[in-house]
Amino acid sequence: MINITLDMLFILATFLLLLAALYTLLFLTKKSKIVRGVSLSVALLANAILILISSSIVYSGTALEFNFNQIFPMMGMDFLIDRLAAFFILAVSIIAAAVTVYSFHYLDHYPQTRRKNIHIFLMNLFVLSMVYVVASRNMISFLIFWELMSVSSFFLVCFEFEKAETRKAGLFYFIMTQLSTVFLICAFVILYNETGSFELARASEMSSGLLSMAFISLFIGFGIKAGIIPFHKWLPYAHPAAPSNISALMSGLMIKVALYGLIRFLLYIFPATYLWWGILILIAGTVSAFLGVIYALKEHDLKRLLAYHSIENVGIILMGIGMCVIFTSYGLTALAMISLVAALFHTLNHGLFKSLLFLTAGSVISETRTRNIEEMGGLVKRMPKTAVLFFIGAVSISALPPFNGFVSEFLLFHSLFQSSLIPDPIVQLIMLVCLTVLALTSALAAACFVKAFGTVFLAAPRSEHAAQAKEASWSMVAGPSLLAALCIGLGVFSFQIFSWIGPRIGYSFPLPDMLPAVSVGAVLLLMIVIGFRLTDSRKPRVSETWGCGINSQNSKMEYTASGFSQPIINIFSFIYQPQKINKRYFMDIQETVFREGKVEIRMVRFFEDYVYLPIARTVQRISRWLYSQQNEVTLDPFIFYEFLAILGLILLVGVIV
Amino acid sequence: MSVEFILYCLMNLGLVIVLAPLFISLIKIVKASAQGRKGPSVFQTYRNLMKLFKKEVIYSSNSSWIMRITPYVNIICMLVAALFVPLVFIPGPQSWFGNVILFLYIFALARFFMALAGLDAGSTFGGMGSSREMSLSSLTEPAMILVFAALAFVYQATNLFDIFITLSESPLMAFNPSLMLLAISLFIILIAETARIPLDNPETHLELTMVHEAMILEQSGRNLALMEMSAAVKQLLLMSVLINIFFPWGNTTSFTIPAIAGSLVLFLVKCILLALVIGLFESSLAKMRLFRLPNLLIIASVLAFLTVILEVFLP
Amino acid sequence: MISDSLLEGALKALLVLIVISALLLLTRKNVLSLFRSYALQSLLLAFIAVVLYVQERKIELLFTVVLTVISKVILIPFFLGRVQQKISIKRDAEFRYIKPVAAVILSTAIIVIIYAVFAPLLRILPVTEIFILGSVIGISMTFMGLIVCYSRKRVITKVIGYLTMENGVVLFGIFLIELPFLIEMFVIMDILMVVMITAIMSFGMNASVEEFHVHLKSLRQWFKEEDASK
Amino acid sequence: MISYFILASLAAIFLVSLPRSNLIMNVITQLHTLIIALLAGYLLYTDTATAYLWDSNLFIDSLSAYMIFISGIIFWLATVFAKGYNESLINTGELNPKNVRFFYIAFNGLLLSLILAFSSNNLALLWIFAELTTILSALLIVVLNAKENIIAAMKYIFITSIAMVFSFIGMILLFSLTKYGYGEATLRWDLLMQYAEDFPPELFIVSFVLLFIGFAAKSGLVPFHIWLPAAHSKAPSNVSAILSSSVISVGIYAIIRLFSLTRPNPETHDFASALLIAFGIITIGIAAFSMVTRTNLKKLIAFSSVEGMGLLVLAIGLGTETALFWALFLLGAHGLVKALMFLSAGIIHWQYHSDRADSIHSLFLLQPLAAVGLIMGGLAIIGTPFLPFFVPKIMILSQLGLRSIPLLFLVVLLFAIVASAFVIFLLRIISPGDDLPAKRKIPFSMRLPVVILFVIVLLLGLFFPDKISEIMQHMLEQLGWSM
Repeated sequence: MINITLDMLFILATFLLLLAALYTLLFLTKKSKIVRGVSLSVALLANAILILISSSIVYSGTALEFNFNQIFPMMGMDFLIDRLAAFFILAVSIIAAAVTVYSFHYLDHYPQTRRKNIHIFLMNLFVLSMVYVVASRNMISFLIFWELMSVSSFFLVCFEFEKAETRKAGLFYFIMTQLSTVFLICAFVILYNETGSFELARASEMSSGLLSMAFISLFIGFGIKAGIIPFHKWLPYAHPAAPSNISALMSGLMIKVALYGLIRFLLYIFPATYLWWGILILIAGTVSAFLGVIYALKEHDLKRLLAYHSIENVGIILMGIGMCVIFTSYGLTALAMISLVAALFHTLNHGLFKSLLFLTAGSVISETRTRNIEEMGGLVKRMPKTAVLFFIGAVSISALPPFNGFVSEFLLFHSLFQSSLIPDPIVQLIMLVCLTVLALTSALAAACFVKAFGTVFLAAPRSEHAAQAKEASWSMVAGPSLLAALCIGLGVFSFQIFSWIGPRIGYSFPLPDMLPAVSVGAVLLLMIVIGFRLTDSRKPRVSETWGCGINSQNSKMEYTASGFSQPIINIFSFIYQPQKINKRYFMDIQETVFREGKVEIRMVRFFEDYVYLPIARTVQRISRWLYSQQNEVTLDPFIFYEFLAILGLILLVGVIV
Repeated sequence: MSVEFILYCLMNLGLVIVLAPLFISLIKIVKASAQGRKGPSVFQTYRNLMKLFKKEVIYSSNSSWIMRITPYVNIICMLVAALFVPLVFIPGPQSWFGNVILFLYIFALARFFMALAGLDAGSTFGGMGSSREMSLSSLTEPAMILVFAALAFVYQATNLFDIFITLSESPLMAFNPSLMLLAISLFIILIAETARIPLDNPETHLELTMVHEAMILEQSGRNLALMEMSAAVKQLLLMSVLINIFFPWGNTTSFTIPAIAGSLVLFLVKCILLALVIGLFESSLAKMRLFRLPNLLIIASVLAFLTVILEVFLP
Repeated sequence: MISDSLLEGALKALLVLIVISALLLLTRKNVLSLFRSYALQSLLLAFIAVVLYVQERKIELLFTVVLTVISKVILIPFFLGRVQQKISIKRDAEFRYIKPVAAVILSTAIIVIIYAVFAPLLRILPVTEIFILGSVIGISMTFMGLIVCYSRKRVITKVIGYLTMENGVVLFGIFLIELPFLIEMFVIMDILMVVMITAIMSFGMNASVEEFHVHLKSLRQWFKEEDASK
Repeated sequence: MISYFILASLAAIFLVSLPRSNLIMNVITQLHTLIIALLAGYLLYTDTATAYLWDSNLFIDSLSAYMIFISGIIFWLATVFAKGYNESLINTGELNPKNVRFFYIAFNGLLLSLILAFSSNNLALLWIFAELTTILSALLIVVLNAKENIIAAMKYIFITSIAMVFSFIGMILLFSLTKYGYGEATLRWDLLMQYAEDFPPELFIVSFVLLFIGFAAKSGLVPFHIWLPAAHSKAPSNVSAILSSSVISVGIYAIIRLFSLTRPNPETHDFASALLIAFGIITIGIAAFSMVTRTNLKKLIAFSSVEGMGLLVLAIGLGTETALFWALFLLGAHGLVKALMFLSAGIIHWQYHSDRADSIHSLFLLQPLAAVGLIMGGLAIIGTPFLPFFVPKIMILSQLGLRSIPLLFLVVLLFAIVASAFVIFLLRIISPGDDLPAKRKIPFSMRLPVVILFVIVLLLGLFFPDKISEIMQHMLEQLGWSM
């Protein structure tokens, strides 16, 4: 009985979400904010229901099944929500709820009514499609909602399509998305060939060659969407171009849905997994994590910086998945489970803090009207609540205790520390290298967020807009606050949560209990503060401090973001490969009269310069060539081709027959 | 939670607070005598701290709550971390404290705040210090993790309590030659983390050399005292980790006054010796250029890695 | 009665003549003489049909003869002549891709290839060797017409090429099998339409496509698209 | 039944050829096309068994009725569109007012010849009517007085006619096969279906290849495709719509029928299937790459038609029941989507007097309906879920996967290129330009067809009634894919 009501409730919730989406379309041209408000409230309600349902499934573990085959007979719309799916739906609905609250006021500063309404429509559709991708039981419906997710997010990215930069980002995103679908379709068809059905169920025995082929396709397909290096390049373009609530959804959720797909196929569909897959995933994850943070450090565009951190964190999650596969292939199921839970928990955590960061960054950007952090500064006084929220996100993403980011990275460290249990020395050493890189990554992430928080919020404002910034409106604080509370809660009470949920899954997790340390710290703090109050009751003085001999400091003298990251860029210059470009223009052909010159120092964008652009140029070149071949005005060449083709065909027939 | 454990906590905290400033002065004395000077008294650091505690706090008008909470966060972090490293008495296996990774990341938390505070006032020196600190620490951290991973490899444990207990049961394990490599790494890390020559110079306020000092340049009064205190505690904690792992004799697991007194004396002796080594090491080197430092830290990582390779291939 | 061998000899001779007429179409530069060659070719086709009628006594062949003579020997050349007068093109001396001599060599090669491909296949059917030869020449003529289509510049010549192809098909058809009268009728009508319309269009274009192109060059805007691609 | 079709068409042609005003000609044509669509729809709905006429030379089975139905609908919409569109063309001087009557005669004549082509029970008749559609379409292209249109029409006529000549050779071969095999020569589809089993495979293959050449050119497969972008981009947009959705379907229709002939004969079948797959993939490939740097909207859409034809031929070539089922569905859906896109392009032409990307900008501001129509069409073509191309594409691809994984990968990659090409173009034309031209009001008659097509495409993707699947199954049965 309880099951029936649950799936009815689930359908109801998603239906509400759809309704919320369609409602805005109905009143497309209405200027009033109420249309969007109603839609968002309904969506919020739907998300709340989804949170309840999915958390109950995560706790109880009883799966939910239903289908829409009556409505869409040819599409095979079967759905199954088991614990894994429910976990992802939980993540989706929590973050979507926060983003929904945030969106109540976020769009206010855009003038175009119709577009804003469409934005809300697409946003709800986007969330809906993510929920259903995860719930899909069958590759067709998986693909349907996957594509729906891609298309809706593509339109959302193109929200400000007047900007050339946005169009470029949209195009990049779209092409990569299409590529991802290419690989997914290939993998699905391989599986279909072997099993004879599109059902997402454990496949029977497959030949190892085909299985590996399917794995590689899936890995690339999901990897593109998840932003694994070297398929990441769309991410730092698309996330900054999109409105911030969408960046939050894309970074917090969409790339996780790709990881969900990877986990689902690896652990639930494939009949077997091989060691080398695990190593491949682990190495890909490590490289992504490291390069992601390295690229983030040089960024001055706040949202692009966050986007690169998404790559980093996806890398970390992948490391967990890779470890899981490695341990499974050695039969160490308990450790495999720990690694998997590390990956899953980090998925949730990253969703929380990354959405939090994107949302607060959105508030900051809409106040300062720039994404360049060098033009911000001093916002901690002007936007205090936003600053605190961003700070919580920054601490969480830097994996510092007692916040949630630390807990999941801890689990990952723990499983990497267990490399001594693996019999193969080579694998052990690989794991140790990955461990080192992971430590390096988290330290660099901390450095990067010191830079980000420091430049954006601290010191004196560096621009007019930053000086006049105001605190964001209530919904833009309330939405992120929910996420911030979860960031702290999931960190401090991680031990308690895991010891509550652990027995239900049948594993225990070696987490350090954060609560005693935190409470000891709190007690000590209280003692120190009280001690100080008792001994010295003077109020601290606020005044001008020493300014290197100059009377009053101005913001030009502050340490800039580029200055901050300079030492790291210097240390890792073998990765950045700074290039000096010297261009000179002359008035005449003999190059005697100098007109103007340009010198710039730029970092080599390795993947763009050596991978993506050459491919794009090749396609373009082929296309141009074909174009010029087909654009003749005269008839003769085409009749000539026809002659050749027909003669060729006849010769072919002669040879074959 | 036993009474023994509560007493352990109080004792560890007390010892750390009392002893930490001592070794700051001790190293200064060693350095001074190496240079042929007389050097300050052993209690000079205590006096400095007392004086600072009495002074008024001044905040820059640019600064925010980050500046105000950083000293407290720092000292709290160090004191909580102090519970993770049994100095003289090991109360038995613990699940609350002692986890190596958490231990390292508590330091990272403190550093995070300190770096932000450096940026908070908007002065050029603070930013420079933060930038250098974060750059260098990003290299120290992997080295530390690697060292502890190697230890986990050797002792099959990730909890400092467990490692210490294993060692106190069979101290001869510390004679493992590959551990020597680890000791060197840990020593380099110790030097790096406590802002000493050749990585940093704690004595001067020179633009070229400042790292740690630059960050706390804007701190004043009792806040500065708290920052100095945290630095001292951190130094002592790292020293005692080094000592207790590589020279584990004397640590007691039984909670009796003679045993504790004995191990305390031994611990003091070992610490003084280590302080001597640190002082001499510092005096024998010149400050390195900033961009040569990564090499030093990479050496530390490589040594730790070598240990693991030795352990993996020659079990 | 005329003996079979005589008929066969006549057929062979006609086939050779038809090939020669096709080669003429490939090489002649004077437009009027192209028309005449085409009319001659069609007439030869009609003769072949007559010979086959004598041999096989099938009434459909006579229909073919009548249709061919009316449409291809009289109507089309006359019509083409009118068009040619209006657009006043006398010569079509430009060749593309292939020069006349090479075209002749290529045509020979094509006859050999077609023979090699089709002869073994056609032997499956119960037909005599001369019929196979006729069919092969028919298909080859289609290709020769195609060569005319792409190697000559003027549209009017291309139309002749297309008509030659059509003749090739008819040749192939009458050697292999006779089509029902109705279909034949329709096909002829169809071809008449095609020829008329293309001829009228080429009239509309006034001259060759190239000259047209030159005219258009002055109107840059039409060709922006092309420029953009370069 | 067929006689009704023919009578209606002849009456329409007759009425149109009498001197009347533009409006009346339009109304007559509308009535004509609607009657055709409704009659065919009725036939489809009632599943009427094959009907014969005129010595069994004409017949209507489900496939014919389906093709006529789709053509009827699109012709009707194109006629509605023509009402406003022709006026605008006359105003801009692109269309000579004297040619309007000529336009309507050719328009009605084209529908008649299409109906006859689809309902001829005889390969030769199909050949003839297919040729007739070429001629009439060429006339519809030259109805605009630009010289470029003449060139385009010439390309169309020459390339397809030349290929059709080879088709004729194939036909004669097939004819002789039946004669020597069964004594009585025939080209009737229904009899050929019975005889095909016993044809000698070698000759059958040759005749299939030769026949295929002609119809491949008719449906615009590479390398016989070049007329298609030229003709479709130069024709008036409503003509492009019918060319792209109905006229090129004649070729595909013939290929389906020919291919189903080869089915009883395994050797021929394998060869034919390999040939079709090869042509399909080459076509998709060339079309995909050609689309990337296109700057002309209608050329882009035309190339996507080429790509669509490639996909259809590929699906037919796979030869499995599933693939053919979805190919048949796709044939109709492709027509509707293409009509939607070309009519939207017509609106754009009306606004900007150009089809070229560098003169089109700020599309959303000026013509939102056209923008939405184009985006919808583009989305449908790239296979977005809940639009009619998605399921067919996946199903066809899964069948291709059974054949060969590398080919599958190649094809999906090419689809990705096609999709990117669309997006590159669409992003270009919605971007803001230097100056904003005045917004031109679109007449209702131009808006209506776009909206109707939009709704049809949307519904077709969302719902797949059992009736449609029943009809498709019926067609498959009649083609010999017995259930």
